[in-house]
Amino acid sequence: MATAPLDQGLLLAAILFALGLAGVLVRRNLLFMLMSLEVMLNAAGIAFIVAGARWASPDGQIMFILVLTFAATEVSVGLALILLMHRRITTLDADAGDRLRG
Amino acid sequence: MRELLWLVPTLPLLGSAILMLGAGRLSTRVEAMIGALSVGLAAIIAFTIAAGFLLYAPAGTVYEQTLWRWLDVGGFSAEIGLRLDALSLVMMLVITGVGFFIHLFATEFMEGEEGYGRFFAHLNLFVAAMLLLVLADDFLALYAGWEGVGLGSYLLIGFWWRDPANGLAARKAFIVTRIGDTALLIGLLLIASRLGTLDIAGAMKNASQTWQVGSPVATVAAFLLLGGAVGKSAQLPLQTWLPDAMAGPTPVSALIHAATMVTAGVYLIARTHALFLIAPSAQLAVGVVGGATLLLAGFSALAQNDIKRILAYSTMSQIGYMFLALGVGAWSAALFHLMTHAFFKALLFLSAGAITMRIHHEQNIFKMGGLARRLPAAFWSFLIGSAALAALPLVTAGFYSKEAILSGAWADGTSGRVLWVAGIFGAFITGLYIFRAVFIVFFGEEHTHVSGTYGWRVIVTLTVLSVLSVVGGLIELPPVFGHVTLLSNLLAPVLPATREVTNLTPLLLASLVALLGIALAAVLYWRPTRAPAETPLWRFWHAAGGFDWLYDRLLVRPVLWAARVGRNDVVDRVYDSIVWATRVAHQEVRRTQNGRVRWYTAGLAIGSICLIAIAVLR
Amino acid sequence: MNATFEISAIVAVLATLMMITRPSAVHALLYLTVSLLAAALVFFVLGAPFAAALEVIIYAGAIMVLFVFVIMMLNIGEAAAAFESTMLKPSAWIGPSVLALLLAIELGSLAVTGGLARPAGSVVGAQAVGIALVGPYMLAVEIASFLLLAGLVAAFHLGRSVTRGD
Amino acid sequence: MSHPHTIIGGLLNIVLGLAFALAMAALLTWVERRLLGFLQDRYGPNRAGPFGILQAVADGIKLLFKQDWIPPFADPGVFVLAPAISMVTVMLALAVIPATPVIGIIGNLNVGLLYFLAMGGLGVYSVVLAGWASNNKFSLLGGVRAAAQMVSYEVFMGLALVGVVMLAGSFNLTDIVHSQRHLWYVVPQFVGFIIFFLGGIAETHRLPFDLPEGESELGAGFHTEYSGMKFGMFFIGEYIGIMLVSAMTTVLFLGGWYGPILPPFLWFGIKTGLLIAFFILLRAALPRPRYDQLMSFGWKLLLPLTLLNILVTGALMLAGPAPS
Repeated sequence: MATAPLDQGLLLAAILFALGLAGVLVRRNLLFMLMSLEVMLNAAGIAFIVAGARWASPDGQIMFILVLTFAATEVSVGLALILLMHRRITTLDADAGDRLRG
Repeated sequence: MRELLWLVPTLPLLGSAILMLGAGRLSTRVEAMIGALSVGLAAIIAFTIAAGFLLYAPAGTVYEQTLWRWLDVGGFSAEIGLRLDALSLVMMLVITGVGFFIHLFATEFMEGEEGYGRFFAHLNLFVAAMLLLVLADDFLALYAGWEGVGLGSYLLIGFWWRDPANGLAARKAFIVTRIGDTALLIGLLLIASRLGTLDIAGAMKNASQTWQVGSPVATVAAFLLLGGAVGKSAQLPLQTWLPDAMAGPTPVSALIHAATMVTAGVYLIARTHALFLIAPSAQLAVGVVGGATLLLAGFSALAQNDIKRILAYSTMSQIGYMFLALGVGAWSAALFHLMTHAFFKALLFLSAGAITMRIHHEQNIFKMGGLARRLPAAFWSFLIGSAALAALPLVTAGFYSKEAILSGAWADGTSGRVLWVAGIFGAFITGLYIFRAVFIVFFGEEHTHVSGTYGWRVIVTLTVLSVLSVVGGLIELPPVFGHVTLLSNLLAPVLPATREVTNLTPLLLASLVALLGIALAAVLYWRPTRAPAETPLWRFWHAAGGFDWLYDRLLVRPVLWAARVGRNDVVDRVYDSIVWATRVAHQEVRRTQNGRVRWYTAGLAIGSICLIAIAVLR
Repeated sequence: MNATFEISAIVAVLATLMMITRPSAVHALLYLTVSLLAAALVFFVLGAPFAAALEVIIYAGAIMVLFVFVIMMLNIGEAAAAFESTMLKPSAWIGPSVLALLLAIELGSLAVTGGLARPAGSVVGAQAVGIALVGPYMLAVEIASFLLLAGLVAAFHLGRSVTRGD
Repeated sequence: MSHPHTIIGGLLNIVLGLAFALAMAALLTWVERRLLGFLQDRYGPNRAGPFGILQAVADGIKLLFKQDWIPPFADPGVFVLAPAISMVTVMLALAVIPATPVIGIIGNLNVGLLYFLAMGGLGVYSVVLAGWASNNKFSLLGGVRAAAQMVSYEVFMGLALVGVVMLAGSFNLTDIVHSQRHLWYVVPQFVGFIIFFLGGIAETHRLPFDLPEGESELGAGFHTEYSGMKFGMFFIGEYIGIMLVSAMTTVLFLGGWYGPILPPFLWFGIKTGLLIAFFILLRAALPRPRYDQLMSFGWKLLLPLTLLNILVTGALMLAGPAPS
């Protein structure tokens, strides 16, 4: 295999992370926020894979697998919460759930 | 058998824990069993250990049992351990033995009281703390036991908490002894920091090697320890809590006065005698405190009408004797008197309790009268106890122990002679005030109605203690009566020897004054009529020299006044403005808590951007 | 191989961009899936075939399907999409874009100046990953399993209370 | 970077492989109907051509020339995308099947098995998206069912394969076949075989696990609104899926191309063909379970069984010398 483009890999991770952040900040629908969070997590995963490729060690992929487990847990709990919220206040607007404001 | 030493303090503690946890779930019978048997078992173990100790003394006549390492920081290590030598052996036997009989008595005395289980829980806790105090091999555990005793006394004095006066008495006992405790703590910390160890034996060894005789540090440390001892043992000037402590049930008074609590101070000074030997001024102070207290308390006892208060002042006075003995270097005599005093004072309190429980808890002696015929058991036991207290020559334990103290004082130079005079005078007053009570209570006309009968537990307790009060003195006899020195021999490895006195003069004088006191009491009170007139002198002694009044004016009121005045001072403004600033800041910061997830995310993002910017630009 | 990487990377970025701007949830989700598939290709190019397969199987194949499932249960249709597009006003984009741009520049500059460039290229296969996973990373695996269990219980509990609320 | 010849050869390989697969899928529609006819004691299509073999061609032509219609209430983009996903994923998955050591498109992919599972996972989208895009409650219900069913059974399918991977020590399908030279894995991995096959039925949502379609309760389920060639693509996707699962079962459990006397290609074809016939037989023989029965069967029986299978396999491998 040819040289792996590591710098670009990290750059890709940075751009995807920033895009995910923008998504979280812009969107008010919880579903979209959760998706954007997935983008950010995935970006972190990409960074781990790049790092693993840099040292040709399995550690990067293992960290990615751990990110994956975390994402799976997060999504299942997050989606259950979204379902609950939809039942309770019939909207997915994140700003509608501000009854805990100070 | 010695390996079971840890069980001695643990058993009462366990009993206490069971009683506390099982409160409300156990029957009265079970509670009584647990309460008495935990101490009883501890006593059996203690006596077995003692037998082993006497027959096959361990190497160095000290048995040490390390329980566990408490902390180990940078070269300083504190181990929780028990140390059994002759001194703690005597204390342990007195506490468990006398303590058990008091428990046994209490199971009958407290019958039908509310909080029966609670009473025994606290009683067991009290005994456990006292055992820890005397068995501790380092100052930490000793202090823990010391405070445990304070806690136990607080809980027990305020046992009848529905009456606010009892609660106040409990608080008074706690706070006054707390002053002494603080002094003790400072003293212990001083010793620990200067000598680098908390181990009692090690510290005492170091003390005599490090410090010259009369060195200022040693003197200060000794005075601080004396402060602690004075608080717990109710000596001048911290004696005021003891008479009020009569608010507790009578078995509690017996326990506090005979086996635990007040003897802690005597034990402490005996335990740290090495320190007092290199601080002669502190040792002299011990003697002076003892002498002054015994006179003050004796006069005060003469002016009391409450039977328990008479006994309370007599305790104060007898502890004064022990302090006097410590002050003049009659170490084993102090321990001897501590032991015999435990017997006859427990006997006196319990027989006083036995009287009051039959006459509806009436404690004023002028309302009793003529009870000798009605309550023969209580009469005989009280009489034996009184005789022992008054040191009736030859036949009582108190005579031999008090004689040992007085001859020790006689032998101790000029200052000892002065204290000896005080002691002789005290002995006279002792005979006078206790037989005043005997004559008033048991002779003359009846003023009260007697009801009920005694159970076996009261009778057994009174009998055993009566016998001990008579024969308990035979283990240590002066040279003229055969020169038995069992106790001194036992204590020899621990305490310095007492000077021998072969002169008969002090002995004869002591016997004489005791008899004179009794005789004067008989002359004055054989036919008691009514309560004495309230002359100013009587009032002065009734209030025990007016110390309560003095402290109230000198300490309590100024503090209250300062607190009232200081309620609205300038300093408060500073704190108020801090509060105001916090509130304003809170109002502002609270706007950021708008409950919007995106807002928080943005905050996180800005923060991380700033942090990464630092990393990038650096 | 660099061409594959670059195409995949561009696809990933564009798809993500589309994802965060779509008003329709399903469309956004599809773009996200495309982005993930592109990321899987990137992994493959970087010599991590096992991670690439997991990315597709678990991320695209399971987690995203979960999203679709929830979208279908909530029955988010045209009306929700219309409401969503009213919320996506241009003014709402300014702040987040600035923040994201700043972050991208910072991270990107770190990535570029980090000096990672090195001719790598050895493939780290599934076997190597597996051996490392149940060897030195055993504890991490256990903790991850605890996490999954906790997630399972939490999701189950939350789902239950929904049905009880009906 | 590669030799032009290999590029052309590779492209030819792909085109030929896919054409063959499509032809087989078309043939299968006829085979299924004929077989069902036999099993149900009726004729089936027998008019066009010898034995009605041209019926498949006729059907294909009919589908191609039907009006390309999208319901006005549907989401047009996703509506079109869904059948495409259906076909593309199975055809992509077909690429890793090694029919013989030399026949096959990329049979030597080192994570071939995972690739197959990945494509199976993506195949879920076709059904789910079709159900959602149709904007019809029967379709939606079908889609929801499909999502739950396929995601669940994917789990058991993947776990059932772990035993094989453990024995073979590789994700490479060619290696897996090679390691079955002496003993087919259907023998040591019988439980895995059964569960994999069941999972395969659920993945292709064939009878009796065709609850996403369930024509007696949901109309036609997720493809109610589909017609013309878009429907045809679902159809072809389903038949290629049957072929794929059968071929995969052959590769993983039935020793692939190994067999006496006959050439390897034929052996592979025979084994796969028999499995396909079995698929069709199932359709004729079994009733459809209820949806909750399907789910609890999976989670309460198959999942523990697969885990037990893995445990026992691992224990035996540790206990004795690995049967490589």
